[in-house]
Amino acid sequence: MSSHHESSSAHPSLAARLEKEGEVSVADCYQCGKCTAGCPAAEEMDVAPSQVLRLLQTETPKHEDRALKSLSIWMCIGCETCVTRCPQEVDLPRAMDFLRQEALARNVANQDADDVVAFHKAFLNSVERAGRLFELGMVGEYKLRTGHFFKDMGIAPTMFFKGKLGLFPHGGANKREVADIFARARAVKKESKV
Amino acid sequence: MAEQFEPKITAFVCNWCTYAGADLTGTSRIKYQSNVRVIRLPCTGRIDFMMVLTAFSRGSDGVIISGCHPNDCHYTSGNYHARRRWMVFRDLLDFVGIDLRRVTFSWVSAAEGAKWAELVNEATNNVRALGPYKEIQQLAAAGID
Amino acid sequence: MTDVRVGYYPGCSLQGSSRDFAESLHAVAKALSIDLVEIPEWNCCGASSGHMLDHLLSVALPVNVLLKAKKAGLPQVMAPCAACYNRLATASHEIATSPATKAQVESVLQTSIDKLPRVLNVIELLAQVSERIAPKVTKKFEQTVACYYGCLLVRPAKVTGFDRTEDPVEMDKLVAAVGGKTIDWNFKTECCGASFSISRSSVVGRLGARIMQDAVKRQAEAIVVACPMCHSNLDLRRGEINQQLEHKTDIPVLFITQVIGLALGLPKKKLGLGRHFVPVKFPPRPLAPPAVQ
Amino acid sequence: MSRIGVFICHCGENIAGTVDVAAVTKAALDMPGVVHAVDYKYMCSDPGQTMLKDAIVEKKLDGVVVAACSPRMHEPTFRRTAEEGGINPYQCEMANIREHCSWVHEKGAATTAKAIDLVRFQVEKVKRDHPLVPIRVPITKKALVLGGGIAGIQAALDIANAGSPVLLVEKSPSIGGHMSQLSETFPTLDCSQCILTPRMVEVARHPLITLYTYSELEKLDGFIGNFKATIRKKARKIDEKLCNGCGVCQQKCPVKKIPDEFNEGLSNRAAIYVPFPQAVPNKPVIDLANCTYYKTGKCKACEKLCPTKAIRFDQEDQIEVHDVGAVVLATGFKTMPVNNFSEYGYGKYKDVIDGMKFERLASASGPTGGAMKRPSDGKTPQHVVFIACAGSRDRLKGVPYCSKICCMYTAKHAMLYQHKVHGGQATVFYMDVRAAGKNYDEFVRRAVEEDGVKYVRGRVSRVYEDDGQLVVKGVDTLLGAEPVEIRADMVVLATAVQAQNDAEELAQTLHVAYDPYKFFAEAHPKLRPVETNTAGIFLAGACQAPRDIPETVAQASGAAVKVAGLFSQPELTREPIIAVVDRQPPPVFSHCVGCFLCKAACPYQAIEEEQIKNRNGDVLKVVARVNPGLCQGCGTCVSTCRTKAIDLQGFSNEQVFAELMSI
Ligand SMILES: Cc1cc2nc3c(=O)[nH]c(=O)nc-3n(C[C@H](O)[C@H](O)[C@H](O)COP(=O)(O)OP(=O)(O)OC[C@H]3O[C@@H](n4cnc5c(N)ncnc54)[C@H](O)[C@@H]3O)c2cc1C
Ligand SMILES: Cc1cc2nc3c(=O)[nH]c(=O)nc-3n(C[C@H](O)[C@H](O)[C@H](O)COP(=O)(O)OP(=O)(O)OC[C@H]3O[C@@H](n4cnc5c(N)ncnc54)[C@H](O)[C@@H]3O)c2cc1C
Ligand code: SF4
Ligand code: SF4
Ligand code: SF4
Ligand code: SF4
Ligand code: SF4
Ligand code: SF4
Ligand code: SF4
Ligand code: SF4
Repeated sequence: MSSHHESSSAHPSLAARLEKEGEVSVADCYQCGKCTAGCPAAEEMDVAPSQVLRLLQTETPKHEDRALKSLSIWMCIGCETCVTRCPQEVDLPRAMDFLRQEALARNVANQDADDVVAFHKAFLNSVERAGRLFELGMVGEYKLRTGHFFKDMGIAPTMFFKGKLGLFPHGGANKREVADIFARARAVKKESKV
Repeated sequence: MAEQFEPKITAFVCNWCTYAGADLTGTSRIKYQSNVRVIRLPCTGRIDFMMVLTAFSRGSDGVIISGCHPNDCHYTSGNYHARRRWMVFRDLLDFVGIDLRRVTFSWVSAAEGAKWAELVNEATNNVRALGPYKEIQQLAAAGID
Repeated sequence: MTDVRVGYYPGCSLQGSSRDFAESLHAVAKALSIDLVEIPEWNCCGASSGHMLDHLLSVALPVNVLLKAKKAGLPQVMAPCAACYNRLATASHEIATSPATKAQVESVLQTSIDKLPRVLNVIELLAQVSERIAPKVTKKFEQTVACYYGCLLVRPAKVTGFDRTEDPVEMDKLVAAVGGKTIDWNFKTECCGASFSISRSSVVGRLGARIMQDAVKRQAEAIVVACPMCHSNLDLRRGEINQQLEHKTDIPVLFITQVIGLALGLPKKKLGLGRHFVPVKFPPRPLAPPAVQ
Repeated sequence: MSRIGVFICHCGENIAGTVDVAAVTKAALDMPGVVHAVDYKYMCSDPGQTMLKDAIVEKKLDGVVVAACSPRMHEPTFRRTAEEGGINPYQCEMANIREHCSWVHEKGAATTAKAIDLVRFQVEKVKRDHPLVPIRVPITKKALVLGGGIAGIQAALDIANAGSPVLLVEKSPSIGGHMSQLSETFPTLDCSQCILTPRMVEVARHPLITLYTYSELEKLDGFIGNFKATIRKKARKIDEKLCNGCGVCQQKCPVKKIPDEFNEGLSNRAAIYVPFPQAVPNKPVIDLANCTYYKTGKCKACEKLCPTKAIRFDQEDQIEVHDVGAVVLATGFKTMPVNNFSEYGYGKYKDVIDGMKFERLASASGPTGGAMKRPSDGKTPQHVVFIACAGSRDRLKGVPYCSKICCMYTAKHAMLYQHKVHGGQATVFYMDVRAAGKNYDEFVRRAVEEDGVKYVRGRVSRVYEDDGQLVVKGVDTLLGAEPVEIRADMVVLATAVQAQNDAEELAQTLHVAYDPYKFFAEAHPKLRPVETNTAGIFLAGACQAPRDIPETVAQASGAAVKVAGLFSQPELTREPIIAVVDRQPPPVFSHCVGCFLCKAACPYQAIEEEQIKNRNGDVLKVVARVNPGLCQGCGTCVSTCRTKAIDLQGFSNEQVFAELMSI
């Protein structure tokens, strides 16, 4: 029997956690679809943004899984169009952030989004190492992670010759300090989980 | 068997909600303990601090204050005033040394006959467990009122 | 003219792929007596990757920047990149509205946080000194352009509190101040794909195409932007965009600082105009109105 | 010296079966002040009441206590009996030994002891009862109706037809309100003006109705039955008695390009104008902001050409003060302005219109004669998109409530459009269809099933213009939230119904409560829907909440009946359970120290400041005074007063404390 709108109390539902950790009230969404109607990325998504919230509203593992495994959460650009217009002021981009992080934590991120995940990881790694983004380094790591090696060969040389692509990481940031911030953020998150 | 202590409870209730609710308890023949004595007032807004003190000094072991639910007050905002004053009340009662466990605040509407019976029973049992309110009566005898 | 002193947060792309923005910004700031004080030892704000993958970092990194600015005695901080601006403003907003996040960030940064410096975008900063611009114009910028604000400059309204959310006008006013004309169009704030530039350039192509199409249809001779990501998506990615368009377009994409710089008569080289992918050139203008046919 | 009689009722077995009534009687006789006590089988029966009357006379009683059922049941009965026996009715009290005693406790000594206590409380109380007289207040049998929309018109006619004079005050130059602008009305599609105009004329002709158009209420003093209304008649700059409504002035006025309010800006009017042809009264008004003469000192064309010489450039506003006994508030609503919709273009696209504009486009008396022509270029729109809940149910826009009428009028609009434009297509974006009225859902279904209107469930995110067409970006949530893009020729927003801009100010002038959205608040949401919390002020129509015409009219008639009921009494009598502030001989005058804590606490604004003056008119002291017309007897003031200068009749400090002392 599928138990719609039911969740075991041992594991709080994603909606409940979002309410608590993300300060987004999933129940406030009344499924008007205005977010989806204005979303620039809806075309790339397998589940419409409003439907992602609907899946969470059921508070059933089956539907929560579908949300976590969706491509949509990786296709959201974070442009904030939806929350700007939502009549119920539901912070959908924040919910998307939460779902992405949860999908990674559970290791269920959609494989079609590997490249997107790789990009964000490469970006943050670059920042963690240097305190600031080293674009060429980041692109390099991204390409290693995804194998999309030749994709941007077309523009890279132009960028280089126009002085837009530095060959060396920028100095200036306090690398130590930033690395510490990353480390402590991990610790604080771990703490709040227990 | 030693005789059980029977507390005296004085209830201040408003005419429109709780008094009517207690009437409904009667018409529904719901039984409750007979320790309570009701003082009927137009509104909980009419209750003042001295009334509660007097009730104790005259031998009450417990007091119930009950009126309309917020928003349902017959007099629009009377019970808001009452509620706001209750906060002050509590502090004052505390200040003069009244044991706050002996004062029960509640809302009982005209439709809540059963709730009135529960309220009285609960307050009576609580106060019975606390025993007679000797301290205040001694103070009263010494003349605080 | 007294100098306007403001904390400056270049952000990573102004050091890298958007050097043209940085160059023109500095040139214009100098001309308008704005003293851009770079925040010492600033770090990356985490950009979209930060908030997408790690909420706590996405607040902690920008707040660290703002705390450094505060320590340097800077009451306001200008972030020229719209994405950085949005991260800084959002982090500030979260600290003000979510005590739980604030507490977590405090323990990550190991300091207590009170009032943070005000966060400005480049348009807001220029608007503050707008009356200085017109008197210094040496060569009117006579083009008709489409001001493209993108998404992160104006949204969400409760965080940025900047301009009219759905139909901003502040950049249009700046262009008008140097003699330019701006078109009324529909894609002022429509998203261009932002950080998908590398991982999903097809998305950027599709979204960029719609934007370019409307601007060209309404006779814009250039797009003016105030964000390095908007710039690279519309300039660097012109190839992908043109693949989606029936009528290919070669109108250039300028930073607002470049437009102002041109009008102030600053040398092109100092404005980084040579670094664009789509060359900055405008069709010659007839001296007299064309004869009626 | 009290002589109290106590009467204990058996209520058959109801009381006597549980309580030892004989013991109660015996105990009562021992209470100080009690000179007589008896028990009887049924006190409320005729013999029981006769017994009470006789005892009062024979035993020379000056107070009685009836120990029986709840006072909420029989207090009026026994008070009347006591009065017949020759004492003041307010010197009769009841001890509730049935509902509060015999019915809720077991038979036994404790229950009897409680009954005795309850009797003792009332004996102590009755000894301190003062004779009271019901309060009598005269009533001015004339009503003030504020607002001349359908609500005000209906209320005024009903009150006048019941025989009382009415002052009808309307802010704008004509009565009629929103209904006069409507084309056809749901759910019957009858022409609005056809049903409204006769009523407007009836108002004008009714001998008992005095019409004040272009007028406003400045001030309202007093209380139920005795209000004083100050009315400002704004200067029309026309002598209404002379003007015959020929219309020459508005034809000849050189200023012609003022957007016409009645047609929602779809046409123009002159600087001197009658708002619409069927206006009541059919007299023009000069719009000072646009008249050339008032701007430059030159013109006066209207004055020269008026055949009756009715123009009065020197006319001033007039202030009139009237006594009225009741007020009906019927000031209606406004709709959310379209420039609140940033995502739909801030009102800058001419073909994005609101429902009211659509009414004018669809109206046979409108600027297009009822032909569907869009505002931008007069072309017939081939595809029209209607957006329901525009601004309603939208926290972001500050209107979380449902506007209630728009589902219905949107269905009407779509239907009218399909009737007028053959081959055209109407699409409605909606969230829910709320059509809960008689024949309402059938009406909406007809739009879909017979007229081919397409309903799409979902909100529209954005409207923009492209190649002279409007692009509507919506979504179909019934297709799994699939984005829908429609190229439309016209978009109609069913904008939210909101309270009038001046509603809060007006509520404060009248001392009536209002909700967070500035709609006037009813006294009870279910049982007193047409009354306000201020006695004598009633509500009708959309000033209370969004309403359609049938509901508005029903409520207006309800308010009128309340007024007529009030006016049918010779005077107001009320229970004298009210507060009074004590008065003492000079030089004390009163124990009141003028702190006015009571005034702040009173929920009915019943407490006033009174200046006590000497013969020279010097103010000696300022003290509180309770207005008996406004006081409802809650007693909140009494518990607030620190000097015990204010007391509540019937529940005085003395009485309550006497009860408590006898615990
Ligand atoms: C687009 C649209 C279509 C509609 N279609 C229908 C329909 O088909 N069927 C239907 O049943 N209902 C319809 N309605 C609803 C209908 O208009 C209202 O139910 C009705 O007008 C309410 O009447 P009212 O008298 O309460 O308010 P109003 O019509 O607003 O009248 C209030 C009057 O009070 C005056 N006034 C305001 N303030 C003051 C003041 N301070 N002093 C003096 N006078 C004042 C105003 O000038 C106005 O004349 C529609 C509404 C809209 C917006
Ligand atoms: C399940 C349910 C829940 C509801 N909940 C709410 C709610 O929460 N809030 C709300 O506002 N409304 C609620 N309602 C609606 C509410 O019950 C009605 O609005 C209300 O009862 C209507 O009152 P009435 O007097 O018109 O009719 P009724 O209550 O039906 O009274 C009609 C009376 O007339 C008598 N009668 C019938 N025929 C004759 C005859 N020929 N001669 C003499 N007497 C006759 C009947 O015996 C009856 O006493 C609810 C309704 C239902 C069904
Ligand atoms: S716009 Fe808001 S309420 Fe509507 S579906 Fe999206 S999140 Fe839900
Ligand atoms: S933030 Fe994400 S979901 Fe919202 S509109 Fe932008 S892309 Fe769509
Ligand atoms: S011309 Fe004179 S009489 Fe005729 S409508 Fe005008 S004011 Fe009245
Ligand atoms: S005086 Fe004013 S109202 Fe009269 S005709 Fe001239 S402009 Fe019109
Ligand atoms: S009546 Fe219908 S259209 Fe109007 S607010 Fe309510 S649900 Fe929306
Ligand atoms: S029939 Fe009842 S449940 Fe169904 S829509 Fe109407 S009011 Fe709602
Ligand atoms: S609270 Fe008492 S003393 Fe103060 S103004 Fe009122 S009546 Fe007078
Ligand atoms: S008894 Fe109540 S209504 Fe009367 S004056 Fe006092 S507070 Fe006001």
